[in-house]
Amino acid sequence: MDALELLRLNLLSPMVLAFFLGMAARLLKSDLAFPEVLYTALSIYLLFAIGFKGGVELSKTPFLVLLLPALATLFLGLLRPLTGYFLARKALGVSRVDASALAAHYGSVSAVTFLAALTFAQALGERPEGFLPTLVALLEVPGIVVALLLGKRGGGNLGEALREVLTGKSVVLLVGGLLVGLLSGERGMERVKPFFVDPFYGALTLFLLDMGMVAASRLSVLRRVGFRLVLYGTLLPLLHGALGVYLGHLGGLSPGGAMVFGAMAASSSYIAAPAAVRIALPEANPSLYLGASLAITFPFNLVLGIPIYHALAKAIGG
Amino acid sequence: MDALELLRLNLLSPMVLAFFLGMAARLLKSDLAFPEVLYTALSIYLLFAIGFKGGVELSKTPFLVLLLPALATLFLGLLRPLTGYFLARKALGVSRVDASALAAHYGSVSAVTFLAALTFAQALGERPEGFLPTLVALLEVPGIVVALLLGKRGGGNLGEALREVLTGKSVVLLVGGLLVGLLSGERGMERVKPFFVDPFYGALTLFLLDMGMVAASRLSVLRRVGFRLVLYGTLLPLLHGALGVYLGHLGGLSPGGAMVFGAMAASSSYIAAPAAVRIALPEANPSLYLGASLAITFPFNLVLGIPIYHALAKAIGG
Amino acid sequence: MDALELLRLNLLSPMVLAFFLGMAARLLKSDLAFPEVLYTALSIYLLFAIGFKGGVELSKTPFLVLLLPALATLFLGLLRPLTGYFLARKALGVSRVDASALAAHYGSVSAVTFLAALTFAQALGERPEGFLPTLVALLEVPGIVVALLLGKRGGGNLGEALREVLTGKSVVLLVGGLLVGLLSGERGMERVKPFFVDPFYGALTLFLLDMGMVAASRLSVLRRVGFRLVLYGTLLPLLHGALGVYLGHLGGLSPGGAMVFGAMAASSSYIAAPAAVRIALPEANPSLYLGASLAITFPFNLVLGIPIYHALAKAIGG
Amino acid sequence: MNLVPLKLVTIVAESLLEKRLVEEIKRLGAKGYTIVPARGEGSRGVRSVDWEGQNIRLETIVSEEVALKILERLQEAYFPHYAVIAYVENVFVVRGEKYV
Amino acid sequence: MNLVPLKLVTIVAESLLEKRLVEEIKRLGAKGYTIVPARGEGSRGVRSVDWEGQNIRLETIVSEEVALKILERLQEAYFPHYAVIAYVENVFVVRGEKYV
Amino acid sequence: MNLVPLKLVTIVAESLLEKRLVEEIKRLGAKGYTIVPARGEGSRGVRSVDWEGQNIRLETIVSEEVALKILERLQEAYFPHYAVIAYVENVFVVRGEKYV
Ligand SMILES: Nc1ncnc2c1ncn2[C@@H]1O[C@H](COP(=O)(O)O)[C@@H](O)[C@H]1O
Ligand SMILES: Nc1ncnc2c1ncn2[C@@H]1O[C@H](COP(=O)(O)O)[C@@H](O)[C@H]1O
Ligand SMILES: Nc1ncnc2c1ncn2[C@@H]1O[C@H](COP(=O)(O)O)[C@@H](O)[C@H]1O
Ligand code: NA
Ligand code: NA
Ligand code: NA
Repeated sequence: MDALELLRLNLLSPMVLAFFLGMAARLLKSDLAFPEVLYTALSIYLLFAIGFKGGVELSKTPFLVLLLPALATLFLGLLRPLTGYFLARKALGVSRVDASALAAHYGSVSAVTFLAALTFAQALGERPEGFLPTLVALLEVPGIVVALLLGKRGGGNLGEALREVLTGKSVVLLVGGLLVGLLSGERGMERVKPFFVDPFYGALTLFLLDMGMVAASRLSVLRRVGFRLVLYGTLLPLLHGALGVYLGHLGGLSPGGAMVFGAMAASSSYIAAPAAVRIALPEANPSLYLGASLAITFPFNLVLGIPIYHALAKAIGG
Repeated sequence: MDALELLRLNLLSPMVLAFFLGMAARLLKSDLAFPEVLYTALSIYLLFAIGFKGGVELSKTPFLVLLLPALATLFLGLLRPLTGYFLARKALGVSRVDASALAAHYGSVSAVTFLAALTFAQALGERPEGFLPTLVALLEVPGIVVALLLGKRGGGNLGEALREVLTGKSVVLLVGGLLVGLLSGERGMERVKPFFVDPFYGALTLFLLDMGMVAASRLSVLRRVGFRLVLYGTLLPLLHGALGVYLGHLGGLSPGGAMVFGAMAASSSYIAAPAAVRIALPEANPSLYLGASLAITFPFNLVLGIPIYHALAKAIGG
Repeated sequence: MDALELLRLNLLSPMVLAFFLGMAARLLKSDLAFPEVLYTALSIYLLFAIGFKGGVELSKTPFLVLLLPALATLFLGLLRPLTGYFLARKALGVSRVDASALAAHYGSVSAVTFLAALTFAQALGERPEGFLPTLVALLEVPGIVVALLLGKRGGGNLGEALREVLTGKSVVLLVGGLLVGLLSGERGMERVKPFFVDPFYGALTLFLLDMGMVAASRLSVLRRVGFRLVLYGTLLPLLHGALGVYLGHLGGLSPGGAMVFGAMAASSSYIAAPAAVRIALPEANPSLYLGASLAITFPFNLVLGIPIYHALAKAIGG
Repeated sequence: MNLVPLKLVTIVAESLLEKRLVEEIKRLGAKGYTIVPARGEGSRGVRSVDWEGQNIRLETIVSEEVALKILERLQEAYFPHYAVIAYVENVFVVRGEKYV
Repeated sequence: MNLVPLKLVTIVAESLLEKRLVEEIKRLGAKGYTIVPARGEGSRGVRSVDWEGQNIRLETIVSEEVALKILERLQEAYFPHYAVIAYVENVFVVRGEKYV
Repeated sequence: MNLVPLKLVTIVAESLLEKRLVEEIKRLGAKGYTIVPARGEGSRGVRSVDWEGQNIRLETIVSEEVALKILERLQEAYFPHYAVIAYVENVFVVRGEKYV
């Protein structure tokens, strides 16, 4: 399948289309709005379900298979906030605090980007490793911590922010779901599959409809902050994504797995990181980090990034 | 299957029974209540799912097959508000504004009545055309516009009301879902079927439970406005329904399709129209139009109308 | 299968694990929280679905098969509040009003405990009778009434409280779902199975995650009220559970059915009873009855009770 | 501008009481009320989004006389056993004659 | 403490009006507002969680002059046909200069 | 009627601050509080139901002294960086002694 065909396939998936529909609804000033509770309910469902599926898979994975990818994940968790920070300082010329805020977002991970990549891989008939959700959980936290350390250098609410990240609902649901899946195994899976597995992509589609609305309401930032932020929000994921694909390959992942791993590395957080940054670095400008992460990097990865990481993975490993 | 058997079959479907359960709960003054958010979430789901399914079907429908039914729909969209208006003026003797408000409701369409008819047809083994949801979207808007024009004759907030209808959430979800379905086709359908298709009728059942509660809280209007409104709210749908069945048949629809088309034509709006009327014609009396549409016509169609339109369709086309 | 194996099987089900995850989240002071609306939506779904499934089964059950179990249920409904009351007076030494409040809780029933037992039985390959949900509905009300009578002895708001229980949402949904299932039968079931049956256990898992959080926030009561309440909250269910298993057996239930019947008898209410008690006996101490029912008896039954009732049922009937 | 000075009575109470409180204030002369769901903490501990029921915050604009009657009724019948707080303040109401 | 005496205008209205009311008050000089969803009952009957739309409770802190303009506009354009109630009271606002 | 004049402090703030604000006001002497979820707009733009977190509207009835302490603390630690607004008004509270 050639590049264009891949892109078309990705663009025409219900998920990506729903995202655009959400954007269109907001731009048309439709009164369509998801109640916040629906957003919360869907995200509880999605995060727990990812964790759970990962846990069930993990219960069948020998420890050794997991070792290298886990190390690669930790390495990325430490490296990515640093590249994010220095690129922000050099290329965007923002303050130390704003650079740290951006670093926290590009040091953490987006569960939805991960899912979109996973779906894409599966639609192409790839079989990404089942334990990848474990790595999502592993990648979520360290990047935020490193970035906050960069921002604070020994002051204030770092402890509180760290606790906030570790006990934050996305970590608790991902890791908790993972443990539930790990302990209940295939036997548990049988019972809850029609709820946590079969309807999953449909629920994700609805969620992306909402994400599209949210992203559109952040689009205005692009006009204000300008072109350099767009470059930042696309080149950084490409860099991280390529690194991720490569490390995934080195760590022994299948091409499909390496591609999803790359998408993880390329993604930026918009749930855990904003909350942590708002507490620990209140002086940072939310328009900057939310705009970059949500209105630039997320759609970029969703639409262009994922097929690119796929092509890379194929080129290296397939 | 004879008429009584049809009626019994319809009455004993989980959907219709759930509607009565909702009514009973309200009349018994039970504290059962659906949080508004649940209502909103279910309606987002139902509207998007109808649109999506329709879109996928549409992607397999040759344009020519659609042409005649679409023209018939537009014709009904223009005619129905006029019959609704004049019957209200003559038979009910209400003011111009109240007549326009009623016309807007009977000129638009009820997605839930449509769904109930579809379900009923499928339960009888009919195979209504897959593109019918497209027609629902087409029928929703023009009737409201015509009715508001009747009510305003050149004043006030008509533009705002029109924009409100066109970008209203029901149109955006229906048409948006349709586009998503159209573009992602069977391949998209495969992924999200266990969310948007399989559990659909169950979700509709829950929704009708809520609708029953809402309708019951409108029942009191019957006592106040009296018998003539009941006649209005049953004869008008019968007229529109018969016309719809006939036009559907002329337009080349199967008997099952003509019956569902008739039910669409017979239905009255209670989501898009009330919002538009409240903005454009605030002087109109909400008890009148909500009572007629929700407490009379909706249950009438649900219980009696649908089997009647079915019998008509069989008589004409089967 | 020996006792330990049973316990392990029960502990490692996704439902029980999710309950513990909820507790852990609260004890770790995670910001994970279910919006109240999600709780309400899940409980509407679960209650209606239990009732519906029960109704469909009932439509296939000859009346005579039901007679003895129904009588046994009524008997338990009258007896259990009395044992609950006297044990509270003698062993806990609480006031008449507090004893009545406890009696109302242990005289009514927990739909979730019932479901957990049912799931457990099915996971073991048992085939509990399909009409058991009917008995849940039957057991819910009388115990509360008897207990309130004990508490009031001729004063105040008893009528209001009784009406509140009978038209309370749990009774309306259970009984209403039952009627809908009974009337629409297998034919209705076919249409809504992918919504009300297949995803049921997954929804229950999510619900138990929330229950775990609620129960954990009630744990502090244990420290305050001390050891005697723990004894009350475990011995009373054991007594009621053993009685239930025995009566179920006498009433002609299969071993699986007798075990579920025992779990029903052993369970204590935390939806219908608290609401009724708060209205009719406002002087009663909520910490006492909520703590006992929710933080002691519910987890006890979930974790230890259910395997014990199973062992009992096997010993007597298997 | 036709602004009438009236009393705004605010009651925060456990949501279970909603139906009864609404009946009481109407019986005592209130012509309307507005309710928002709330959570809170007071002498009876945290009352949050848990299923045991959150709070409601009920507001009603009434004459001074009705305000006093409402507060008295609350003090007598609700304060002893339920989680309730109530206060009153002065407001100026558009078309205030509607509400007395 | 730098506390500025200002007017707090509270409007309870059917939620359908939200967009328009927000535009109106901003046009008349309000620098901000806070909205909570509400339900209620008044001369037009119960307005509750039913889908026909509940109420909103909108608060805005403004100068006396803006307060009067807002109330007048409401009286003229909204009271006749919509479910609306509005009242004003005195509050003391931290950093109040921001809001005038 | 036993009505005690007290201060009602209302704080509208981004919901992320809830836990911290509750701790602060309790530390400064508040005996209770009531919170409702809200949305709004101010100098920092619209804060609505989007997932980035809406606002909360927190009310607490306190003595004048505690009221001032709370407002000072807000001005010092929260106004510079967070979306916060706070105001105080006079209310008359049933059984007001409970709240001081
Ligand atoms: N000082 C206070 N300020 C504001 N709200 C309060 C205060 N005290 C209590 N409340 C509210 O009133 C409810 C009942 O209070 P209590 O009966 O003291 O537990 C609490 O859950 C709060 O929502
Ligand atoms: N006396 C009142 N006190 C508090 N809120 C009121 C009062 N009267 C009306 N309301 C609110 O204003 C809305 C519209 O009132 P109305 O136009 O009188 O139906 C109602 O739904 C209530 O939420
Ligand atoms: N003038 C005002 N009146 C009422 N609420 C306001 C006002 N200004 C700001 N707010 C509320 O306070 C929040 C934070 O305001 P700000 O820090 O100015 O963005 C807003 O989101 C509004 O909910
Ligand atoms: Na109290
Ligand atoms: Na009005
Ligand atoms: Na601020």
